[in-house]
Amino acid sequence: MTKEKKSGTRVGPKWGQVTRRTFLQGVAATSGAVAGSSLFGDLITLSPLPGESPKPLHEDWIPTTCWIGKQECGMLARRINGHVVKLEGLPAHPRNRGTLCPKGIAQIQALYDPNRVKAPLLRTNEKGVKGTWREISWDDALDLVAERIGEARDRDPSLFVWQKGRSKAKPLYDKAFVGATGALKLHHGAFCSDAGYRAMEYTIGMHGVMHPDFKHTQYLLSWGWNITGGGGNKYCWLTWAQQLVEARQRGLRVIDIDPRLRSAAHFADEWLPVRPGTDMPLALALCKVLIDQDTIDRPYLTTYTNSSHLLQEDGSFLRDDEGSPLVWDEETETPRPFGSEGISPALEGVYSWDGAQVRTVFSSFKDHISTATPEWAAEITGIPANQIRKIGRELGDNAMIGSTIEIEGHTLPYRPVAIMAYHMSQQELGFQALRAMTFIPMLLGAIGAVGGQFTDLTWKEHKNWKKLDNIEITDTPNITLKGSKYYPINSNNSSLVAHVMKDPLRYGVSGIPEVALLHHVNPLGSFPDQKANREAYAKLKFVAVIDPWLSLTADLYADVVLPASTLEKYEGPMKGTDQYEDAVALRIPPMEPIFDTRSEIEIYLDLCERLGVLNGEKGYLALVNKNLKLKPPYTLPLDKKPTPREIYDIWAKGQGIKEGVAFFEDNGVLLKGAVPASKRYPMAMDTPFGGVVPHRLYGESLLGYARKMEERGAPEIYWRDYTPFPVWRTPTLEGSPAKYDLYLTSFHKIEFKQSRTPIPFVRELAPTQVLEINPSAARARGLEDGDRVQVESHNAVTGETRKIETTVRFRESIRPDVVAMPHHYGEHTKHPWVDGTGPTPNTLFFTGEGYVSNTADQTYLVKVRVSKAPRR
Amino acid sequence: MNRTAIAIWMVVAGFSLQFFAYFRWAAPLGAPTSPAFSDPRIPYAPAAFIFGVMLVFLSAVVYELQGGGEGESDG
Amino acid sequence: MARYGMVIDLSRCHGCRACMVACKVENNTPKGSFWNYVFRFEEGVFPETRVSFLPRPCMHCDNAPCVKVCPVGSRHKTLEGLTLTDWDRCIGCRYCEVACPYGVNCFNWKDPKKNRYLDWSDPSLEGVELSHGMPYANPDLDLPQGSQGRHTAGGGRMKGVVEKCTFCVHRLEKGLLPACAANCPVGALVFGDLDDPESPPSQLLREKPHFRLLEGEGTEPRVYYVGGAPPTTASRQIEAVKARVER
Amino acid sequence: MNEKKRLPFGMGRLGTKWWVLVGVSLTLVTRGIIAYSQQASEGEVVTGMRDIGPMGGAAWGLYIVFVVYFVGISFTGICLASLIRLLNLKVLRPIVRPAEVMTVIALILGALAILADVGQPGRAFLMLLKYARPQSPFFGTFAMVISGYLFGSLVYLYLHGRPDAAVLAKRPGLLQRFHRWWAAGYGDTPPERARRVRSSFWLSVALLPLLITATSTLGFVFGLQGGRPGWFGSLQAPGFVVMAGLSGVGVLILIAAGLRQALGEKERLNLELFRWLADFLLVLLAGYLYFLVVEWLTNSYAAGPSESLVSQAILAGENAWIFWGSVAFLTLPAFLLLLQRLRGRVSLPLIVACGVMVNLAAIAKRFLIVVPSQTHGMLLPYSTGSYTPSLVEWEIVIGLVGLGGLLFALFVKGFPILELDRDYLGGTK
Repeated sequence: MTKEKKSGTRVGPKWGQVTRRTFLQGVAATSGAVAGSSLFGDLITLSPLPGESPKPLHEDWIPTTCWIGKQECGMLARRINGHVVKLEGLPAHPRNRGTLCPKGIAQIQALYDPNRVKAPLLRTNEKGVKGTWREISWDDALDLVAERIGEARDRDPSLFVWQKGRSKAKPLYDKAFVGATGALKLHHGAFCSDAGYRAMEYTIGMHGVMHPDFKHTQYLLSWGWNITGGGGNKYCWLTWAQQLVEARQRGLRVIDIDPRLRSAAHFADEWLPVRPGTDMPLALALCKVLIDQDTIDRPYLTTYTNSSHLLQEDGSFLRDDEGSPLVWDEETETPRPFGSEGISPALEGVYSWDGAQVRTVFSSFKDHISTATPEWAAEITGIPANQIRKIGRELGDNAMIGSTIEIEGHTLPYRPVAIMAYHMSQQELGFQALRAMTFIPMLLGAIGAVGGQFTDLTWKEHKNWKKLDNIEITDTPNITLKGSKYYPINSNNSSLVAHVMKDPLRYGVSGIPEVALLHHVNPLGSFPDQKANREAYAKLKFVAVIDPWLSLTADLYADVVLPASTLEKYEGPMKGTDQYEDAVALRIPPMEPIFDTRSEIEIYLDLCERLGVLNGEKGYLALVNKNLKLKPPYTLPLDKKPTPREIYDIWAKGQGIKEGVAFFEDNGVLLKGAVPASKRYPMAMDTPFGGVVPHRLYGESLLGYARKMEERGAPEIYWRDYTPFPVWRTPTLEGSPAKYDLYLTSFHKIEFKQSRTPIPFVRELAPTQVLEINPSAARARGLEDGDRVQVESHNAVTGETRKIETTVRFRESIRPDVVAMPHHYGEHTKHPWVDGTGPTPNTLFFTGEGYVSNTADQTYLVKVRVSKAPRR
Repeated sequence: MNRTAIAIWMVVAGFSLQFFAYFRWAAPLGAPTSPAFSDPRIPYAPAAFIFGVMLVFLSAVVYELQGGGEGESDG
Repeated sequence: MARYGMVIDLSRCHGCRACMVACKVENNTPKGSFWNYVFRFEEGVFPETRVSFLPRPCMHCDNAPCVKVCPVGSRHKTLEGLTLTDWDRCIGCRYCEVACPYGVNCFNWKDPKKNRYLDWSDPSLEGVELSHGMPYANPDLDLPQGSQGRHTAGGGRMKGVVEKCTFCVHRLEKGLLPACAANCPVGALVFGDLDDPESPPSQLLREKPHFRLLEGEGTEPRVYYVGGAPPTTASRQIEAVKARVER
Repeated sequence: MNEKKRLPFGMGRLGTKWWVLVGVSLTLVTRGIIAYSQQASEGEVVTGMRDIGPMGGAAWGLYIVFVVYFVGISFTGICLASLIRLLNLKVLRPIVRPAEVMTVIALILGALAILADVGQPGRAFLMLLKYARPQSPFFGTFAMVISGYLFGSLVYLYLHGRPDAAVLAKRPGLLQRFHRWWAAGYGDTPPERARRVRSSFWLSVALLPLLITATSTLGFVFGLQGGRPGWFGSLQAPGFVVMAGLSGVGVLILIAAGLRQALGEKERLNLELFRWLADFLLVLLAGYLYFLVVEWLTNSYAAGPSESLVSQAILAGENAWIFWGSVAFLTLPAFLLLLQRLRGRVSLPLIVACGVMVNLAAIAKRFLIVVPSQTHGMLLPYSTGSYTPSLVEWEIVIGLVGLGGLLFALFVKGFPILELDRDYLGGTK
């Protein structure tokens, strides 16, 4: 790509007529002409020495895709003589439109970082302590890894576990490699927003967490959403920020609900400093306010949710002989199957049928929340009752229930109110809290409405919508405990994995993996409960790590480290949509790798080849064909190992791009135009909501889970939160002794969010770990800003305590009963910008019963006490 | 020329040099709105100013040392 | 002739500090040296608190105290309204630095080659040509700039001279926006010709009430702020960066 | 007489005490040179200074403090010398030459302190001669203080030394050529004497306003900076002048006392002379204390918030000990000297102690002028800065003091440090 293609950043008329210049080489020019630079400093100047001809510099621009974050922004790499000197935003890319976040720009240092793993490493000391390493050849390393994986697989494929942090080419890794090897797959899900994902999948059938329709939303509850500090659902940061700003300029009102004023901080009109872990009562109280003031969308509730379903005394739906749930038809005064033509279902009511009393789900919900008054919630959440009422009133007013708007010829419901939430599901009642929060836009009829509640980027039924409704409980779960009687719903990487590894029999798990391949994942650093993780990973007999840097996990437990490339590789394909405009992009290597590193695709191709699973109908290449949806004639030949570039060339041609991968090498991104209303707004679709109807206000199957779990002998602690409506109970952590008088929560910073990399530029911006504390709380403990403190956490179930030391940082914008610590410190080793930057809060968090949700998702909340650090 | 005349001439010349160097030859005074304020109008104007200061003081030396006493100045 | 200036829309700024990093890469400034600094502020007492952000590039004052005090005319105003440092002339007296009320000047306390972010002289980087001690040096910075052809672009040039924001003079010459403004993800930094009433910054100034920092100092900054209020003594800085130079 | 055969005032004779002085000075100078070479090779990262702003430092530190201090001392030296000659103050006559020498040496030290401070010392000479801008208050420092004023003082010293040089030029010995060069044919004839008196008068007339201008310029370096709370103000320049007087008289007292002790010159450097110096000190102290009160009143009455932060740091913050220490070292001498005056006594140790105290106070005050306005005087809400001089800075500054001692010691052995009596060597003439 030539630099003329770079546009959109020009200023008025030029003052100098400089077109293409021959640059003086900096090194030659400065060092060459400097005379007497010793004692009195450098004595000027830049003119080249006589006889020294200035070297011409060759400049070009390579489009590519950001590697560091999760949202894959388009980038342009400026190269001089083949080396990248700057990364800028790709103007055409819908997600970032010519701009980059601080991490995006900073990742240039990763390309040259001499602290990376520069060649395959073989451990030479025992595991569990800081590693000593010997560099070995790629062939030796791959042979060894393949041999150990193969040996385990031959005995039992589930002895081989593949674990990823964040990977960027799912079809080639998660699907093809895992498929070809039959590995047990683990990922970071339980430590992410998975409880929220499950709640959304179960409640409205979409994968994602709540976000608004920024082009139209007028009133936003920013609920634990970390826009200015950390990002959000779907995008790591930048796209949401751009859309929020435009919406604010348009007049969007933002209410921030968070124990610590960060989420949308600068952009919030009002702050509700909620007590951590009490979001569910707040949501239920808001639901009650909405129902009491009668600002509810009855047609939506009746037609598109199970609110009108009739409930029997035992909590199950009244069904006909075919098993279809029944509703009360007010015309005929009889129960009729939901969705029948020509009936008028009752939303509310208690009826007698067949000698028994039935009532609608909605009536039942009203009863369920009859005690959830704003006063009740105020007591629990710390938000004044009148403020809850006010927010409820504003929600009702702004929802404009009944109004419609014309978009692309479709007349669509217009409900410009929404909730933005992300990692706030990381609490013990996270799954049910998210369900309760979803009820708010459901009552308002805002789900999928213009300006209303969105979850995924498209309205496509997620497989869990049906799957979660089919209660299947196995007595022989694997280490993820998925389908077990303890955590039947989980993301196939429960946060219990470490505990199960330590004591598999306790959970009825018969065997644990022996060989692990860790792909860009650092459980010891970035997952809570470092202690449990250490014990678990110590049990693995062989660990191979794919990572550009030496993570804490690798340093302590890897036998072999395979150095991965960062930006300098082909990878993809990546979605480029910003909700409103669609695009697809590839990652293009902007320069040759400097170190002896390889792209993951190359590593997997080589491993599969050595394992004998590359070729053949069920081999890796066949699975790549399948997962990339490659159709003849554009399919990979199954008998030949391709290069990554060849894979993407065939893929691109299959997409109808005749230049193949060269198109992306020239342009970086393929624009697909605006997302049509018929795809974007579910009510504009042929079958509204893509057929995902009815949305589940009532979780009949949740009750089913509870019953089956109890039947199989699981103690109440496991099934008590499987309730059809969200039920508030005091969280387990409140059982810690009174001296643990503060809540510790953690947060992300824009400098590191989802990057996990030791990049100096951003490390300099946020250098060390701190404990944020309200000054009043600090002074009550005799602490001043900058003091060293000891933070001690307590496990209310086991009584275990853990301690770290860090530095106090005053923040007025945090509840006085809450302290907070950022993540991304102390997670890597062997890097001058990471060593000594402080402990990760993951040391203080617990996992296991009481500290995970009923879906086995991690809680980032624990009671702690804070005191002056003991003098050394 | 007599010593007084020379001395006075040097003082006058020195002060004039200072004056011109300061106000006319060096970078202009006033709100610096253009690159012109960063460069002397005559190269080495500051050196001329310093020379002017020296000239004034040197006049005293010349005044005293100007030949005519009983010894030759071998300074 | 264009006379450049910047308008910063505080109602858009997220305090993400991408501009600071964009500046660092573009201008090759050494460790600890921030030509553009984004304040993160907190005001008030719980629960009545407010968080705000304030990017602070060089103000490129029209009545610049730094230009006035520079003993050798290294710090100068250009006809385009820029306040620049000629690093070929600077003697390193740091008078500009003490005269500036905005704290924008950065002195090279040590040899920039020895003040880079990582040890780029590592043998594993053998194949990479280093310029100014770094592998991603911007070659434009060594070129003389502007009608006067002075060496004013870039940072980390040499030990013992003062450097600061140049509004990316080398990019302006190519008709490009300063790196910070070109990158700002939310369009908070609006740059252009303030003499041209149709330029984006001029339009913004017409549309919104604006202020300049430390207006009372009479420095006549060419950087304007809209969509917010100037910091007060009640503004507490939070999340300060690590701007450190060590031996 | 034996006396007559030997050079006066210990010239040419290198005694133990002298060697001790030179040895100590040389040690300090050597350490200073080592420290400076460290700074030259590593950069000023070896100092405690850092950027104002996000870096939270002070861009000017001990070097500038001592530039101001040295220039202040030199001011007093030449000022006193001129006044004594102009007003023909007989009692003080013996300290005229020490004062002149002190001026020249202090100026050299001041110039070196500036060189220690700038980041590109090699460039500084060339760039200043080529480009120096009158608008910069530094122009005064560079062009007037260092070059003009140093040159003027040298001329002054030179011309006033000629009669003595002429006398000594007649004596054979190692230094004869030097003295002959200095004398430049001076014959002490009546016309020469007349010219001497005339040029001396005009030189003094020319020097005095230059001195005040030059020292004030140094005040302007700070006083014209509106952007640094605590600096801007019209009292800055006169304050500098008075403080300069204090420190200069203080050093002169020490020199005079030292010479009296070392040379045994109890008659020439008699107690009456010290009484005069003590009176000078007292008057200047009264003046300075007045300034101090005015400054403090103004600040506490109607200071802006940023000004308050700076005065807060000075009066009660981390710099408070320096401030209150300096106040003590100003009021205590004032009190002691006043008491002594009222009782009509002259105590040399007391006066010397006062000289030491006012000098420490002067350095401390300069520090308080230079530093807190940078570390605490930021008008934007940066985090509070801090500055602690590093060992290198102290070594360089103390090395400069040592160099001053060394130069003085060398001068004393090469030229009469006290003016010769008219009839000195008269017999041989």
